[in-house]
Amino acid sequence: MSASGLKTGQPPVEQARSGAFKLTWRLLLIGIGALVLLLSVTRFFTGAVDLTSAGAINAAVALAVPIGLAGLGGLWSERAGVVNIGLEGMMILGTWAGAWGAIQFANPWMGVLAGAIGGAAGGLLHAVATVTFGVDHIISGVAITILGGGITEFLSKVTFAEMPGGGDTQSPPVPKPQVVSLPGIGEPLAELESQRWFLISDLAGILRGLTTNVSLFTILAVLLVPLTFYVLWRTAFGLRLRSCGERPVAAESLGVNVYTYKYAAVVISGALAGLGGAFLSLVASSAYREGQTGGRGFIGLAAMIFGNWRPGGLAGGALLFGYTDGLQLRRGGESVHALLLLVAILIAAVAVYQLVRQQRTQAAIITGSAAVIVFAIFALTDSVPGQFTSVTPHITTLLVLSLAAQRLRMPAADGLPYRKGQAK
Amino acid sequence: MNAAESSFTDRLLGRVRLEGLLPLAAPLLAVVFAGVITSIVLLVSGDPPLETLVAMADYGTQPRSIVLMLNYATTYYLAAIAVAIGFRMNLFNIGVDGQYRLAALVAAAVGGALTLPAPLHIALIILVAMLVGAGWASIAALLKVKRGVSEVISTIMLNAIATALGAWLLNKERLAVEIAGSNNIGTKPIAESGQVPGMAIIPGTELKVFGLIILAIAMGVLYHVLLNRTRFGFDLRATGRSESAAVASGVNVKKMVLIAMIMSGAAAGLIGMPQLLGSSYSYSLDFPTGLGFTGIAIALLGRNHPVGIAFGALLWAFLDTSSSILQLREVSPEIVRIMQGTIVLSVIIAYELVHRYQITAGQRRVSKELSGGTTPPRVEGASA
Amino acid sequence: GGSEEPTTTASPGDAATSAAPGGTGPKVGLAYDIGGRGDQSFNDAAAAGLDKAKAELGLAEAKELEAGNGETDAAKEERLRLLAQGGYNPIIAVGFAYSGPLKKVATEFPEVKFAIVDDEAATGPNISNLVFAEHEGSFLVGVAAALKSEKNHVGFVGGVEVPLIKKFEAGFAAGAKAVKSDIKVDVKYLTQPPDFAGFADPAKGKTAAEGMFDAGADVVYHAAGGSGGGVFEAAKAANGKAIGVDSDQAKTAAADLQGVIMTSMLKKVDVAVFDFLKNAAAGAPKAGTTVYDLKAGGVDYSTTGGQVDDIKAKIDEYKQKVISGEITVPKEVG
Amino acid sequence: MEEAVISTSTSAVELEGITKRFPGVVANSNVSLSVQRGHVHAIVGENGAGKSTLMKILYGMQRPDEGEIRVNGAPVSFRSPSDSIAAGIGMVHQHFMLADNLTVLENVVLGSEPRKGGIAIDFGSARKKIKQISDTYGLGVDPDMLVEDLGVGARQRVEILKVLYRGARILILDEPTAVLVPQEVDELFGNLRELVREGLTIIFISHKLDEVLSVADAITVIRRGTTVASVNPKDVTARQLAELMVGSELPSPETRESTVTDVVALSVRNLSVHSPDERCIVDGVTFDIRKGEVLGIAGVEGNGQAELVEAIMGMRPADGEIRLGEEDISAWSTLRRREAGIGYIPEDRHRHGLLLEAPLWENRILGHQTRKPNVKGPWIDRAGARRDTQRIVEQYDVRTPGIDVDAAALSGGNQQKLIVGREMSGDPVFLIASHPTRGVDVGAQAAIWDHLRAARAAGLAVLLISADLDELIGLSDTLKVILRGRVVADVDPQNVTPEQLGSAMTGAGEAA
Ligand SMILES: Nc1ncnc2c1ncn2[C@@H]1O[C@H](COP(=O)(O)OP(=O)(O)OP(=O)(O)O)[C@@H](O)[C@H]1O
Ligand SMILES: Nc1ncnc2c1ncn2[C@@H]1O[C@H](COP(=O)(O)OP(=O)(O)OP(=O)(O)O)[C@@H](O)[C@H]1O
Ligand SMILES: [Mg+2]
Ligand SMILES: [Mg+2]
Repeated sequence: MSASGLKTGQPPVEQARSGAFKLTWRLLLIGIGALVLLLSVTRFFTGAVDLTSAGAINAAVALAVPIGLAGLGGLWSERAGVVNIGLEGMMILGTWAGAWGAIQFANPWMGVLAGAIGGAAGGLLHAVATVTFGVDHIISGVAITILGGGITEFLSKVTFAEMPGGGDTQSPPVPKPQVVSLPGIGEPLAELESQRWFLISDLAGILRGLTTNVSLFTILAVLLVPLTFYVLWRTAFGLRLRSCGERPVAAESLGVNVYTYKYAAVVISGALAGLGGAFLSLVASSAYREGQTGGRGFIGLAAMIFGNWRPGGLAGGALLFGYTDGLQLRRGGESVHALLLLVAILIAAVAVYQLVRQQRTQAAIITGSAAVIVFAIFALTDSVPGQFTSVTPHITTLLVLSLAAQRLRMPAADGLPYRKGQAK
Repeated sequence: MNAAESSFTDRLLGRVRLEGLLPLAAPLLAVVFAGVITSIVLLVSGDPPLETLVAMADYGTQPRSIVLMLNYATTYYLAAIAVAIGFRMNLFNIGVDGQYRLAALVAAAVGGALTLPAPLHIALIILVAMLVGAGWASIAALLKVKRGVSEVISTIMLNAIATALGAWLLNKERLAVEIAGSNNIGTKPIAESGQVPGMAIIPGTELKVFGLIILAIAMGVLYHVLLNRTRFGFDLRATGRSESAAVASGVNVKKMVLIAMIMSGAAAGLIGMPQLLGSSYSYSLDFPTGLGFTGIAIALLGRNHPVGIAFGALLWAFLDTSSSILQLREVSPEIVRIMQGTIVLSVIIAYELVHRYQITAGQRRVSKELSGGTTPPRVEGASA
Repeated sequence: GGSEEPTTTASPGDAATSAAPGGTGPKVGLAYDIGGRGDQSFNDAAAAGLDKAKAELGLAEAKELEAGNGETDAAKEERLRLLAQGGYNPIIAVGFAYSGPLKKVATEFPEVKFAIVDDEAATGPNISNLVFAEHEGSFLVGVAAALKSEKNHVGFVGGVEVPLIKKFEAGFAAGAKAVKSDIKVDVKYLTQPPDFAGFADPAKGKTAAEGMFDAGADVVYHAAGGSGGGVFEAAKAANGKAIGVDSDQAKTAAADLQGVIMTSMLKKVDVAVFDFLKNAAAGAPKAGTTVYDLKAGGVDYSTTGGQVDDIKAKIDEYKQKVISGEITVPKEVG
Repeated sequence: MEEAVISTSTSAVELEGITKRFPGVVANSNVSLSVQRGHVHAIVGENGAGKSTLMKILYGMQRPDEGEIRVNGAPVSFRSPSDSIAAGIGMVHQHFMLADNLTVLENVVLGSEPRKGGIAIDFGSARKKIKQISDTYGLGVDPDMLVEDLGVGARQRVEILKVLYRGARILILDEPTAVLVPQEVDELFGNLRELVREGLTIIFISHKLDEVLSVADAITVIRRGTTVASVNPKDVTARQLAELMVGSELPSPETRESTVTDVVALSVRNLSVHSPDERCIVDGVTFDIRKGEVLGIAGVEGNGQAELVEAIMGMRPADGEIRLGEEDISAWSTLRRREAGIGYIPEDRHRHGLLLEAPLWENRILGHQTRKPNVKGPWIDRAGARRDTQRIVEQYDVRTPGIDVDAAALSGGNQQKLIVGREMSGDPVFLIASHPTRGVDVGAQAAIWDHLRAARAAGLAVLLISADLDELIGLSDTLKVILRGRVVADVDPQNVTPEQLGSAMTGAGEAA
């Protein structure tokens, strides 16, 4: 039999896969290169050395990790169709459990483990509420955030208060995971960095920031990003998990037990958020401190959406946030003021792109004038008021998102209730 | 079944459809369930469950506590309505928090700066608050419509930015004045003419209920009418239920997003008003915070339904007011928080359980009709 | 008084559970601000004062309540009212947030003695205001910092940018400049109100301090509550010096960090609370403002660890000048 | 064990006394059914008769309240589809069970992934196996495409591939032909026969009775949830079958005398639609529809019909001119177009036609938010809308427990009737009817056709798009064939056979 009927029947849409923007390694490297160049240009002209200093980069990573881990947590559960706004609560559980485990067993890695378990417990609760009882995902998340706070306060009272150097709201100092450096290159790089040469010194600073005094926990966290990608996109487990977030009924019709996978996803999600919390109490600071998450769980959620529900993207979002947060905390007035110039250049570039590539004259004019305004502000002021430097990361995030108009694609069945046997 | 009655219960309990006594069963079961779970928590923490719960109930029913609850609930209700407007079309406005804080600050400053005849003065302050709230929300709305930025991110970020902006404004060079001998700092107190007197409607206490509880009630009615009785409301709900269907039916979704978000923001602007015009008369460092977050929980607790939200707000208010009495009874503050969390969870779970029961009940009813030898109801329906 | 009111569940009977030493002294009520006992900051200092009183004055009972996050004045009012009705007298409110509520409740219960820490705005015949000259204390540690700084560059990390903390900054900067007029003073606030996370985020504190040390500062003073731990860590890593706040942190901080704390600005809330309770027990608490300044010894600097022994003489010189009024320390950042 | 069973019995599937209740509905009551191994067994019945439910029960997706299932003679109890899959049963669902955002490959292998080293998916071998199956049965499926980019026909083939991939011995096909053109249908039946020859058993649901008669070895008729007859295709006619099903006689789409006037109701001048990535989906289409005329558009699914319709509705940007009567409406909003009297029966009722979680009477308002009897000024007129919904339910014989049930609870056929009723009630001057009778039983089909004819006689202009060529040929006054977004042929419905039309649609006809 000839299949001609069917072959010609293939509608045109099927011939060319819609030319959606594909991120290749090459593009990625070019992007990073351009960014570094931009930074070093700005550094060069403004003299804001902190933009590319080893310290800033090191701080950036340290501040990005907890956000990134929370984001990964969000990714896991939302990929399985469960919205997780309880990340903050699970993170809080992680801060306590991390510190407690490390102290109890006098071993930081037991702390890491405990942190994961603590968060996972929160995740389990969320799974019971949303998957088994079909409760609205968001309210369950809110409740878990309240609970997480209360439970940790209670636990720290009954544990840390008794310990020497501890208190109701604070643990004694914890044993920290080991810190490592790439041997032999720290000194020479520091030397280079201090030369303040264009580009070279900047690269040296960035490299040194990434290779010296890095906690093993940080390395673990970074590895979790590719690992997540591999598991979710390359394994059978991951495919089934994602299918539960895209079309649970289809999964069900092929014998996949949707409940099981949703449970697994949400528990793992909690564990990751818990790791984020543990990082705060074990690495970012060396003790549990009540309220030390400071809303990072929500920022993690934002980072995940920023990354369009993909590991790489959310890592980028977390890094952007961590870097700008580091800058503003370290030498806000100066660095953030310098960033204004960078922003001006960036917007100007967009304007040119709009004009040349897209022939969108009107848009180009608007963007262009925006660039001019920003530059004017930069030129006319010599520092940014403290109140505003503190929100540099937030403003930057918004700026990036609005410049790069993105086609968000959340899992199709994200947040929708699912019941077995309700197939239509 | 009687259409009117069914649609009423339907509205009362959101999408849960219940016949007969079941509507009562839901809240009842919720209370019992919550009680049991909470008792467990208390046992674990070594507090006497029964006495503690009795004390809570006892305290919660005293005139003074009732006034406090009503005042809390007034604020919470407004917050939840603001959030619910967004939810009804799948917009998740986490930014209510920033919107109301900024709105209250600016409104307080304006209200303190000038004096007008009473009704005008109040009206102006409220108007300013709504405008500021709407304006701040419109940033997120525009970002979504023009640039496709998820409102979840943008509002999270805008909350932080509102904090910074507020801190910058709340400064002696700008909107704030020094409060003599205090480490606090706030806007110039609003004159008599701009204050809304409380109402002594609860006998047995000299404490007064916020005059603006009226505003909250009005907002509830407005919300209900607007969404369920008007064309605009229909379009909004349709968009929420199925964007594609709404588009095909001629709804301009982008416009709806814009309007809904701005309305949500305007409503958010009102959140601070009862407190500002009824109690503090000035926006200062100790102005209540985090109400947006509470609003999200309460809106969903009430299933985005005006009556449901009222119950949710009262429950939440009850839990908050009972915190002090519990501490006085040696229940530590963190246990109080744990109780709040568990109660919220158990209430919604109880609702789901009743919902499930209702489904099986429906199936049993059908099977009875079947054994009764009548033709399947589906056919009756067609001819009815 | 309210204690006879039968309706309330807060009648002394029920509440007696926590009976401390069960002495003959007064029944004391303490209302904390957010954080409460154990916040390793001024709430804790107040608690310390209370504990001392328990031990030495034989209080009949002490009841401690703490504020909830982002609560309203009404809630604070109710807290105080419940205490008053519960027959607690005297009652101490910790933190300026209680100003308005305390004034209200104090008029409702004229026979009950009230005290409020950090606030002068709430006045009344039965209200004692216990306030501190944080700027003066900070001035001294500013002096110490300048004297110890080799790079002529010091830093200040504030938890949240509120007027109270700015008093610390103002005094510190003034002190440093008094010694070296050309000294560089870096200033960073971790968060902005009403986001009070800045008092509990060591990670932020650490990053901010690291930034200052990297920029060339060698002494950093913090008024950042729980975030201070991060500042100490940064100091240790950069082998610089740090200055503690409120209590003598060279004693309370983690053992491995105590070495970097050259001194601490002492704000003796505990003393103030104890004094008040003592007078109250004696039946004569002083209504109106009591300023705990350098003169009164309400603020001071610590010498634990002996790191400032070499400059002690100089510091005390300035101390005298401030006490004598020869130097008036600015309350506000100039 | 299978061997042992085979010796004892020749029936692949036996269902006995199956009863299934849903809230407010008895989908199946005491249904019995026996399917011989190696047969193509057809199940026919009106919408909501309970066919899909019965099959979902056999497939383990829903558990029967009562009754027994025997596969190859052995009693089974399926807790989930994985059990039935293990028992060699596969099902192609009526509503596609595909995740749009996953690739064909991912959709196919889901649940039975070939592994590499225990955890990783072996994409290589999966791809090979899919290609091989696709080639053997001429399914022409590309494993690496995103499902969302596939047309309905292709999705249908992916569904079949899913089943074959799992090596099912018993195939359930729930309305597989609803969306296919004759060539595709023949192709499919060719495949089926092939499979039967290989010893597979096929259970097959359809509303197209001639199809059923041509392919089935045995037919079971279901009515209101119970089996009313089991017949042999050799000794029944389509007409008799229809009577068994719905008690009415087999309708024919034949239009009587032409009612075409010379007043142009809608004129479209070189209308073009481009996809976001600049591909031309609709390419310079031009036509006029006069009052009383039905213009049929024939074409294989996915050749631009959907986009053409959405362009006319103002739901997607397009170049070219659209005139409604005298007015140029090219720049108008969808709402304004609807108000001007354009009715719209969408192709995908669940995406564009209904609010599934809203009660019927609110669905009555949808698309007519600005018109009587639904609204008074800015206010919703509940009473009016409810009254009119009741009217539609009766007039169009929508089988429902009442007008307060959610649209989702209606069987698709009944959902369709509601939509048709609604769009007709807007007394439109111009109606777009995309697949107006897809998935609708013969009874309802007749009713819908009658309504269309009546409206046409009253001067309504209709743009008819359908995959059912009899319907197209029968109803249309003029026929245009669309291929890759271009109108490639005008055909005279009076003298064209479905087969000719079919080949024209697939391009093969261009030569002829
Ligand atoms: N999951 C469900 N929940 C509630 N009711 C259901 C469910 N599935 C089916 N029904 C109801 O059961 C009845 C039978 O549905 P079914 O899908 O079996 O009909 P059908 O014969 O497939 O109709 P069609 O010819 O339109 O496909 C319908 O009235 C439908 O409303
Ligand atoms: N969970 C449910 N609750 C209520 N009704 C349901 C549910 N699941 C399915 N239904 C309805 O039962 C009907 C039977 O399902 P089925 O998959 O057979 O669709 P259908 O009736 O054949 O519709 P169509 O003709 O559009 O394909 C569906 O139309 C659906 O609307
Ligand atoms: Mg069906
Ligand atoms: Mg159907």
